[in-house]
Amino acid sequence: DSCHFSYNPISTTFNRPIKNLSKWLLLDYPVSITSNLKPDSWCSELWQLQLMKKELERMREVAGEELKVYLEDVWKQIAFLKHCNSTVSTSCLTGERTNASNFLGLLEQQINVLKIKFRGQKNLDFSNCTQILC
Amino acid sequence: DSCHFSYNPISTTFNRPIKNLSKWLLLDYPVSITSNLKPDSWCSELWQLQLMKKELERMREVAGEELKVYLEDVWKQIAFLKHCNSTVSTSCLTGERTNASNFLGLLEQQINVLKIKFRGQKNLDFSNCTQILC
Amino acid sequence: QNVSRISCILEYQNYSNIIGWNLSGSPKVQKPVKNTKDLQCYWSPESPEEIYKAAETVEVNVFDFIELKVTLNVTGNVSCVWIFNGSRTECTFSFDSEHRGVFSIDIPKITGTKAGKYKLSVESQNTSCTILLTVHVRSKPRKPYLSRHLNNVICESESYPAPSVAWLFCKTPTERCTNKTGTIYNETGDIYGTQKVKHEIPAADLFEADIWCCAANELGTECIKLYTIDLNGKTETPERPLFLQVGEPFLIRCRALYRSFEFSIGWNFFETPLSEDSSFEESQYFKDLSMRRIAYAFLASVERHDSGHYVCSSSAHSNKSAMVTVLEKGFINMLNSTIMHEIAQNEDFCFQVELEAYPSIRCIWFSSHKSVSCKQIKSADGYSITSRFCDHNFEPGKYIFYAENDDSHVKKIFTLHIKRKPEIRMQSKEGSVSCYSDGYPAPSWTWWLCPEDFSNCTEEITNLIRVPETTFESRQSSSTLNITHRMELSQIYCCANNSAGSSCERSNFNPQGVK
Amino acid sequence: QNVSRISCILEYQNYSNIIGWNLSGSPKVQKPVKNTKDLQCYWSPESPEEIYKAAETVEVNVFDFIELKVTLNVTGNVSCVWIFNGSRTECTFSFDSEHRGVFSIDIPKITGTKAGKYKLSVESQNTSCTILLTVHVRSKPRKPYLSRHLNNVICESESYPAPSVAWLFCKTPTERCTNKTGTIYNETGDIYGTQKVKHEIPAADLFEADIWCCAANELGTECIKLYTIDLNGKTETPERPLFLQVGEPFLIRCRALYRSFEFSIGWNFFETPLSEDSSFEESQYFKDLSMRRIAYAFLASVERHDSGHYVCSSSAHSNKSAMVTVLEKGFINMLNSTIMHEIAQNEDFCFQVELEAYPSIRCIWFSSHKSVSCKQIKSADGYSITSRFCDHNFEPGKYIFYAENDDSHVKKIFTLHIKRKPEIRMQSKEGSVSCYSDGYPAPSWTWWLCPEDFSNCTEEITNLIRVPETTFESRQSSSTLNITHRMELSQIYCCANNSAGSSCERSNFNPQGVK
Repeated sequence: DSCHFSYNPISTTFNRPIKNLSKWLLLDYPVSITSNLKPDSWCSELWQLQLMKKELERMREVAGEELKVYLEDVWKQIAFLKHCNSTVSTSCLTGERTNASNFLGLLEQQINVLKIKFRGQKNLDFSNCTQILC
Repeated sequence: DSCHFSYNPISTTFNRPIKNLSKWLLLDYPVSITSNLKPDSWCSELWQLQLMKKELERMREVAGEELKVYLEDVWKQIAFLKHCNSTVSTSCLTGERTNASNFLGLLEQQINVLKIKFRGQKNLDFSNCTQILC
Repeated sequence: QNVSRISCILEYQNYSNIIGWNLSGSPKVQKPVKNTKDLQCYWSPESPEEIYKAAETVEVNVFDFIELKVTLNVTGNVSCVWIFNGSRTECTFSFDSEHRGVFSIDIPKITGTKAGKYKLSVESQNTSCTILLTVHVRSKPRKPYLSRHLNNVICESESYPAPSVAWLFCKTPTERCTNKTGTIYNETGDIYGTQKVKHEIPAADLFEADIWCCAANELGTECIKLYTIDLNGKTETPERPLFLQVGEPFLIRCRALYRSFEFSIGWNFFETPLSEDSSFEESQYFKDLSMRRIAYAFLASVERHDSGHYVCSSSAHSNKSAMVTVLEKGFINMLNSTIMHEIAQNEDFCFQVELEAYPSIRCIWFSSHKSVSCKQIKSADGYSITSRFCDHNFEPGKYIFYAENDDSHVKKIFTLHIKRKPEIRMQSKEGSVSCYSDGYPAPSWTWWLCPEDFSNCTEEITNLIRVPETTFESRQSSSTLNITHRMELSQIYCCANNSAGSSCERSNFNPQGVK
Repeated sequence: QNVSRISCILEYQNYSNIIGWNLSGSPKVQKPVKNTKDLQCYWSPESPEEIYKAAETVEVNVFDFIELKVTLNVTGNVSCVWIFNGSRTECTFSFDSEHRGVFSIDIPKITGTKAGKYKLSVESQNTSCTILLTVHVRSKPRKPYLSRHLNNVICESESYPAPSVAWLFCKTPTERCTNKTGTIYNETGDIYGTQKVKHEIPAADLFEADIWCCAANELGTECIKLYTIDLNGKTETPERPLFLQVGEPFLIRCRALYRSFEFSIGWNFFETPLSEDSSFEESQYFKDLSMRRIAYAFLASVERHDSGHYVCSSSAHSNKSAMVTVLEKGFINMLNSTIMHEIAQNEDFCFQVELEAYPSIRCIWFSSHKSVSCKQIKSADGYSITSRFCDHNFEPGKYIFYAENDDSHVKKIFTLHIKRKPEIRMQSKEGSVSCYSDGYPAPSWTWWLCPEDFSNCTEEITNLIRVPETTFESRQSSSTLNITHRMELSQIYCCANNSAGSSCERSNFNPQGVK
């Protein structure tokens, strides 16, 4: 499972489930996002999105049965990242507390940047992003 | 507006909106409930519910547009407490952090106790509960 | 080796052929037809004495006319008896052409109570044996009962084949109504072979305005509406009556909406509030903190003394009440006077009957040569019923309306006359001339003698008039005039007239008698 | 004071009466009816020279035959001209009984292009004036166009009265389909007086299998289906053709579902992928991480060279293609040979016509005495159409099928004969006996001479046979036999037979000539 994509994994409608979810959340729900990722023009969105995918999976475990469905719809948009299970030395990561509203905003923005990278490309190779640096 | 009721303000279906809301919440959402209320067989549910009503109103402010509707349905079940705007010296209250799931459980249990107090009574007078003691 | 010795036959006549309508109410016009079915009796070895069983169970429709026939080789003096539900009924028997004993029992207009195991025991010189036949009666579901269990409402019906019981929420119960499912229980029915189905739903789910429970199987559907008084609705005067039969459960509700929780409602019977176990309340907060309260009144099994005014009172609405009448037996109230109608040839006319009945009726219109099931137009309360019959296609004659329910039956006779202008046929014989005419009502006759130039005609009086009897076949009436010499030179006219018009005929009477 | 000097009249004949069907396609059988409407012309003071305006606007249905008539007091030599859309057409005028000038213009089968302001200017000795008439043409909405704007799809139609444009999601477009509303824009139409309505919806909302856009007004509804190739569906062979007219927009989509995102689809035209601005893609994650991709192919305005195979290729599905044909003009393809049918008296028979046409047609069946609008059975692709006509109620004669669309019209003639056994009428004259018979096909004749005892009959040959012409009225054919002495003692029989059967007649010819 190399972090190598010869097809565009990002759906053109990824912002809809995110907008839907935000209607159903307590927007001050505390969420932690990593703030000290090493800036890297190629790998930073990939790293950030992998960490956000984990946070979504955690939230899914504590969600009520109806909310779970909407969380899953958002999770599906970045599920393709399971092909790049980057490793990270947790010690170096520092999480920053923020609320659900900012979390979803950042998520949408990161996917958008990745989408632009994919536009027009036949295939994209992120295999050298397997080590999350901070 | 005295905290005096000659009609039963508690609907027989109050547990339904609470159950519904819990399906839509992140159940680890941090909520604070007051833990050091002075035990009082007559007034304690009333005090606790007034404080929980305030917490519900706070949550409603940060809720997404769809979630707001479900929060309002729960709030309506104890909206009658606006007739008894008890005063409290905030200093004495100590909030205890808990999660949304416990909060809803306590809410349902408190309303049930109050409901039993109303059963068969022509009218109930809580006018001497206007001062929340801790 | 005993098999050939016995044969069991079921003969049944479909009630709807006899009485002329089928259970689901669509018009059926057929000659009564006798159907037979071989029940294939066989000797069941495992039993010590001689017991015969039927491989086929008897399955007939409710109200069918059925006859169970068992043919057996018996000799010498024979005694027999049918045992059903512990009661013994004498059995009639005769010998067929091959000297075999034919034992039969007749059950006219069979109902559920007659379903069960029928035992025929026959004693004779050479044998003593028992024949077991089981009878199932198919019918559409009984009208559902609504009852209370804690804070749930149960809808229950019973029938064979088993009914499906559904809660429907709309003005008139059709498949397209929204429905809700609670918990469904199946039990064996009180009546042999039937299935009792209970559909329980929390009262907290029953805040809609119009609530129906319908029980249906392949033979038909029966629905009941949860009787509701709406304190916010416009007052229905007179308040709708509610009929019940002794022993039935009784559940009604009173529904009220108010701008806040600060009101209360409750049921009173003869000014005293219903007791705790006869009433309970459900409430629900609604838009902008308004509250809807629903108070239920419930009696597990009504007695005559439970009849009276049940008043739903409210601290914030004007009271309304329901008039409950508990009956020992069902009834049908109808004026059964005979009515005569006279109509013109193309007049837009229908027979009409109004009646009040409980429980619901089956009815039919008979005319001289056909019987048509009748369409019932039920009023809101379901008791006053109107039925119209329009396709008489102008045939004069007798028309009969027949209605029945489980407890009583009524008949109303109509006679129809079609007003028609008289048409005259003239016949001249030796010395007299006669005019014949039909047309309704029976015409009156006048004869005229007119000279050639019609200057002045004189009326001739004759008393030879025959007025037809009242039977419908021929309404012919006639009048005869004896010709005297005096008349020979003038023209003779006979005229007949009735309320529909008149016509005249000139006699071509020629004194010489040669045309 | 000038008012009485002028009168403006509209005379119009409803096209559907003339051609025999109404726009919504239901059969209409009426004699053509000329309607008139007074346009109430009045002198409009605010204009310097003499200008008359009409208080009533002319509102007619598309294809109506209309005539605008203006009557004016003019004397001396007169010149007049009608000006419409800048072009001048000569105007015909005559003088009515009161010597007033009658200026008229005919517009047969009016279409939207003829709607607008008509100016009649009249010069004569005593006056020079201008009359302004505005004409609106009502018609059902034009067939909607689908086009693309960024990642949105627009459905656009135009008509007077204004159409409502709706996106419908179901197999066949009825009111009960689910619908979605995007943004609706109203603009004035290209054609005078019409309203153009655009309904824009994001392509991200168009993932359903069957998508329709319907434009409707009180005169009728026109729908178009978003042409879709489904790579998961079973292959439709032959692939469905798609006809377009030059200048129309072209939007089709290709829909594919795969178990993950790891596939791609795209449109190729003659092996080259469509350019960025001619195609775009939408995708959506689906249950269990499967993905559905929809690729759109779009051309704002097609030319002839855009015809050809558009192939939707996929890395994970077999390819499928759509055959697009761009036409200059619409067409109707039909074999218009005349067809003759012979049927038996009660044979179950219907005329049937198959044709291919673009754009959609209006059609009608004519028989000798009535015209009935025809029912069209459209194939899935909407181009091949079958029409059947069954209620000929066995009248022999000519039947005509007529169909037209905006660009062409066709006609097909059928003749119907009813096979019937010949029925003979015999006539004997001095020295000869003739037999007449109708029946179809025309019968062949044989004459027999039989002696009293019928021992051996001999055939008589005659050549006096008259075969009917092909007109339908009378199919009578006849044969005559001259009587010679030899025949006098024998019985003479004439027999006529055709494929439907034969019959004979004995001549009661009695040599003495006395019956």
